[in-house]
Amino acid sequence: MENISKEKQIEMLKKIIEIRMFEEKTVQLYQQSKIWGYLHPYIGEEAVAVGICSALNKDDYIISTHRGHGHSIAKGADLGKMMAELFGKVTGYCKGRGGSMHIADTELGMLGANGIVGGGVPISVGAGLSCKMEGKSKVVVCFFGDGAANNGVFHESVNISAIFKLPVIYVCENNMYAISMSSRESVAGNNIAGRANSYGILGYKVDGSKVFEVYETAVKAVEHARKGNGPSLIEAQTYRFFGHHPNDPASYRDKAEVEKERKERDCVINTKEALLKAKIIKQDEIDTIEKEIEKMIDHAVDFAEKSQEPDLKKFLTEVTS
Amino acid sequence: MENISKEKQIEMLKKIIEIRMFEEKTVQLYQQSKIWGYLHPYIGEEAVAVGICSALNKDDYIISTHRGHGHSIAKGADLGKMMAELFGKVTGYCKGRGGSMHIADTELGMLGANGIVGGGVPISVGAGLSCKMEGKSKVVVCFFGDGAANNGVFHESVNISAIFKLPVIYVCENNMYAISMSSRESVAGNNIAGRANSYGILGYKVDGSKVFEVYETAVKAVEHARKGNGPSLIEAQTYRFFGHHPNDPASYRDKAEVEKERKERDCVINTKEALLKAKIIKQDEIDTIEKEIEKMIDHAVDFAEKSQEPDLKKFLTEVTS
Amino acid sequence: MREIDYRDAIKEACIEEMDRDPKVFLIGEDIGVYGGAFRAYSGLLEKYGPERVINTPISEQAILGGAIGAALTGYRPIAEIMFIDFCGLAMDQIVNQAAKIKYMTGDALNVPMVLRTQGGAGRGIAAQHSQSLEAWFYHVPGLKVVMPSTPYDVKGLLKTSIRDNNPVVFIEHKMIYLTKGPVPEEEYTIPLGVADIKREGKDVTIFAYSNMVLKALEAAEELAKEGIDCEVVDPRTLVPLDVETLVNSIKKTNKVVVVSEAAERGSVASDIIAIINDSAFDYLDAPVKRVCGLNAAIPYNSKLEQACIPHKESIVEAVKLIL
Amino acid sequence: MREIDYRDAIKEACIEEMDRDPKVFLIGEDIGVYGGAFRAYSGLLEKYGPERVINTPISEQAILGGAIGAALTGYRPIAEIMFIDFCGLAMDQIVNQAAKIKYMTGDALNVPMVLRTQGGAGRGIAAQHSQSLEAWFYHVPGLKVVMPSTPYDVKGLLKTSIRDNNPVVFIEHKMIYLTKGPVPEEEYTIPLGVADIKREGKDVTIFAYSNMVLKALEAAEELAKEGIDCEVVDPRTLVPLDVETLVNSIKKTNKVVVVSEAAERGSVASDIIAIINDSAFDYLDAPVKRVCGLNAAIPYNSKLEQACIPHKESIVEAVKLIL
Ligand SMILES: Cc1ncc(C[n+]2csc(CCOP(=O)(O)OP(=O)(O)O)c2C)c(N)n1
Ligand SMILES: Cc1ncc(C[n+]2csc(CCOP(=O)(O)OP(=O)(O)O)c2C)c(N)n1
Ligand SMILES: [Mg+2]
Ligand SMILES: [Mg+2]
Repeated sequence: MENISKEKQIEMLKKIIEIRMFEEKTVQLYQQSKIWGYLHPYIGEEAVAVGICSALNKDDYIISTHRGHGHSIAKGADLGKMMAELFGKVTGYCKGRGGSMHIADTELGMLGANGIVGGGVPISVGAGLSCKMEGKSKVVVCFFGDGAANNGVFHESVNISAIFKLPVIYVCENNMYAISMSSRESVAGNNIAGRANSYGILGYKVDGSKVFEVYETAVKAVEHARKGNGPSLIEAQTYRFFGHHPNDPASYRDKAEVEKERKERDCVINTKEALLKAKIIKQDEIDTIEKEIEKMIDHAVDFAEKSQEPDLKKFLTEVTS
Repeated sequence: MENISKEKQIEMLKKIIEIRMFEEKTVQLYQQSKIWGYLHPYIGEEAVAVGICSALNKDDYIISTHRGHGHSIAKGADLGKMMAELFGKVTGYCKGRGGSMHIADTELGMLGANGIVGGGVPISVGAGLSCKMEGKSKVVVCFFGDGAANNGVFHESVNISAIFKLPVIYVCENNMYAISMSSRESVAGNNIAGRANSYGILGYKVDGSKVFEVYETAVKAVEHARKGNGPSLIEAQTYRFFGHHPNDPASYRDKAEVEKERKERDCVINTKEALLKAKIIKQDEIDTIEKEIEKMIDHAVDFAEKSQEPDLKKFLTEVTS
Repeated sequence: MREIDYRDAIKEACIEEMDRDPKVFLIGEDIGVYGGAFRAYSGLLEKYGPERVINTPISEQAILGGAIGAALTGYRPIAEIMFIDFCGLAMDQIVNQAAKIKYMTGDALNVPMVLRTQGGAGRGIAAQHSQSLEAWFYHVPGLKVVMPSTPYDVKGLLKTSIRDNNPVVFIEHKMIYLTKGPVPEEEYTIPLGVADIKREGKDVTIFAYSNMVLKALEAAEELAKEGIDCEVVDPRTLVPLDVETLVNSIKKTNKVVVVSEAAERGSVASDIIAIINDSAFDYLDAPVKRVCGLNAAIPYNSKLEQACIPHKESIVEAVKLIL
Repeated sequence: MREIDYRDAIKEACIEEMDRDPKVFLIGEDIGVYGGAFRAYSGLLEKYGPERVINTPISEQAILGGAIGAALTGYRPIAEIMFIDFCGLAMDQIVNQAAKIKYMTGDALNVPMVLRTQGGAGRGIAAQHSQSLEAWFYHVPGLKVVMPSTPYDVKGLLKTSIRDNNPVVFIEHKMIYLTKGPVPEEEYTIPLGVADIKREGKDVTIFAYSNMVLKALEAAEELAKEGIDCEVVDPRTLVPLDVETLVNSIKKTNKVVVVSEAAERGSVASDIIAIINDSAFDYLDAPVKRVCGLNAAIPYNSKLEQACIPHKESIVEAVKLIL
């Protein structure tokens, strides 16, 4: 934390709050039926996306998951375009065709959220090949969950990235559950970072609620990749504060566990406290930040509400083949 | 080797020779166009199948690969029915419908060769579940190659077998090549047995040209599985003495490497020598064994030659749906 | 007769078969305490324990391998793939293993298993969660394909599928889990390959399956008001297919509309037309009409989504076109 | 004009496109020193080096992901899946990713890639190495499907496919790699969606693609001896499909036989019949005849294998049936 500039620290806090407040808003809108389909909130996991993406350049790539809002926002996504997409509006990132699970943007270097668990993981191989061929030291971050870590795509992709020394940072967000399946019961050996050994690459385990810890690890992994030394695997231990989606009461989880996690490992609270304690920020500055973000989100909602629905005729001529 | 009864040692030598001579014959018949399609000789790798299968009971299961003749024979297959299958005759294991890549037999506990690399690996999960549910301490051996070890199915299957502690012994025949792809270049980390760590299971590396070493490792892994302690992974280091198939000159391999392997790690020669040296067998007894096996194989060919072609009408009523 | 919903009918079928035969078991993702993504299995973990309700990691290939291997060695697994879309990850196990093992081993082995899954659009979950991919399985020799539209059919056909000695792909539809219908208390089964005439009529035959049966019935209702009398033929199983019932209906009506939610190109609907061409060409007074999904990836926005799949209105329109 | 074989025509297309555009590269199994399972790439590793001829482990999903990710970021990969049968392992990447990315992201991204593979029976390599699975891809919106039958077509269409901005599934046939045909020295391309009349005739239209074009031409030859004049229409690309050329041919002949090697049920041939039903019903003097593979897993034994796929004889017979 000491090595990180104050501005950067504040920047990260801001992003964490931005994601948290965006997600809280989307859940609220979902319950009001303004958003429909599937919505997978990132609440509780914000420090992972922010810590990782803060170590990236604008032209680096990220590959996301079904729980992807945080990744997009951390990489710099426009909240209006995101919200408009969730509203199914033509001004959204995907012109209303994708919704929550398919947000993508070339300019952001965001190669797509994905409705298929692990679906983006093999794509990291191609993005990595491309970065390597281009020779401009770009890197790729590939996010995936503990559940995805048990899918065959993980193995194939990390193996190939390792043999070709591709500049890919595999970031496993181990939030301890894949819907109702606990990672303790689904990940044999219960050590995802340790799986890096299988491929002769570096593996890191970090507390995903500590944004600066995540960031510092990401910096190392990114540097390693930029230098042409190949992929690495970061397991960020985190927690999904609520259900898999807004309608999931998550009654399969132990209440005490949930409470403990929410109390002790809330990255919004903890990051604020850390910055306050280090006197990098004052409480009233935080208040101002929160107000500004609230305004941004209100604007985003307003933009989404006022945007046009996609034109059916145009859609039909564009998509049918 | 000392702990293995003399009879068992001789039995293993016999099986090794049986496989070698069977395979040499099939290559010859292939070149004479009596066998067609794909044929993947097991020459050079015999000690793996024999060492492993010698640790099994008749009612244990094996799951095989495209290079499966050795597995079947080691598990006790009838040479006549095998040869007839290669001839496409109705008396073959698959009534002439499968050929080399699809030999299977319930009575043998042989759950099938496979034309898909890694195709049988997930099937080990089901056979393992079945053994566990039945509760009769049966085990499953799942053979696969170094090439298959890079496929996603390996990861999914070993992970699930590990979490459910299924009685499956994963046997990777690392013959250093997957067609033209060297395992040094394709297996990141170049340590397949080491991948066991990822799943918290036991991993063994054995010299696959030493049948007793393979056997002793198999005995341990099988016992572990029978006791309900779950799967293990054995990497048997072996070598494909010839091309991927009879028409492959394998010119992608280094000549010196090939010569060295054939000279130093021929399990037929080495097992004979070991038994001669330990005075468990005499040269003339070996000669007798070889003559007998030659006769068996001649009978098998004769049986195959004389067998009927499948009846087209019967086939059509049986297979179309 | 009592009425229960489609979802509970599935559960009842599983319970009856699991009670009847200790070799039947369930395997899939989130089928334990969670009871399955659509909750068809709620309570079954408590009832049968984790040995028979096997909750797995997200490993579609190993789930199906888990079913196949168990089937090869004497069990009768029901494997669940949560969305038919996810079969893309496991087609090798379904097609190159399950479907072929019996045939390519010359009956040395067989694979008595059910792959339960669900498809279809309508919930705003976009291109990777809304497909109708039955055509893939329909095309593969060695697979049976069952697509029931009512609680009665789903129960009777699931029981039969579990008892079948070959792999059955059992495809439900995400929009009908909560529809209710009469299901007797007494045990019954429905043979595979027998269509059901869901409504009799004499003017036009509407051939539809899965959720489209419900749309076809709505359309028939509406057309009846205008004096057009439709017969709705629900094949219930696509493989084996009851061609006879369809042909008999066409003999009567001389006109037929074939409905499928799937993308039109290469759909099962097209194949039905080819079959009609082979078996009922001479009875036709008009070309057969297809009513299918658009050749488009299903979008998120509800209006766009609805525009991609057939409705009562599109069926009504098609019927009128060939009258 | 010089004659070269189908295999060399593929190689020439790759060389010309790789020379023209540094963003084009090759990825797949055994495509390095080995030159690909059917040796279409022999010499290319030496020519372009391992950065552009990327030899991979046996990881079908990562091969296609390797193509998709590179395509998303500015490259034009040609990914090879050694046998179409192995696509079962990677349908998710093809169907849920490559085919849909452009559409579900509202054009935010696009995927200019070619998936090269080969299918078909005839070599005694049984059920898992002999399938004709084009119907799977044909059914999926967002994929183009190309199936050339001659050296000329394979070269011109592969070049166009590489330049296409969307994913193209390019399916060759294992029995025709060594067939020779005229291929000009000068550069040329062939647009997707334009059929080629491989033989003109006035009595019957035979619609056939891939290896079946060769069988259809043999059949036409034989029928010509009996005074029956067949027109052989080769669509060359299944998606997009040149319906117009087919319909025009039917307008002339009023009779059509549709040939496909694939298992009949749910085949592309069935869909062609549905299309004819929609677009040419009134020009038909007889029901369309399908000549397809049996609904069976392809067996090893050569006689059985041959019995499972169409031949000159079966096409001749079908033509005579509708005359
Ligand atoms: C291939 C596939 N299988 C199953 C699903 C259904 N599903 C959606 S999210 C999810 C859990 C994913 O768990 P994880 O990877 O840990 O991510 P998390 O939801 O915890 O962020 C599942 C099973 C899917 N979308 N794709
Ligand atoms: C899924 C799949 N990909 C590719 C192939 C083509 N192929 C057949 S054997 C083989 C090499 C297999 O290597 P390995 O697993 O090491 O077994 P070995 O041949 O060395 O015994 C390949 C690539 C296949 N049959 N299946
Ligand atoms: Mg998770
Ligand atoms: Mg090998």
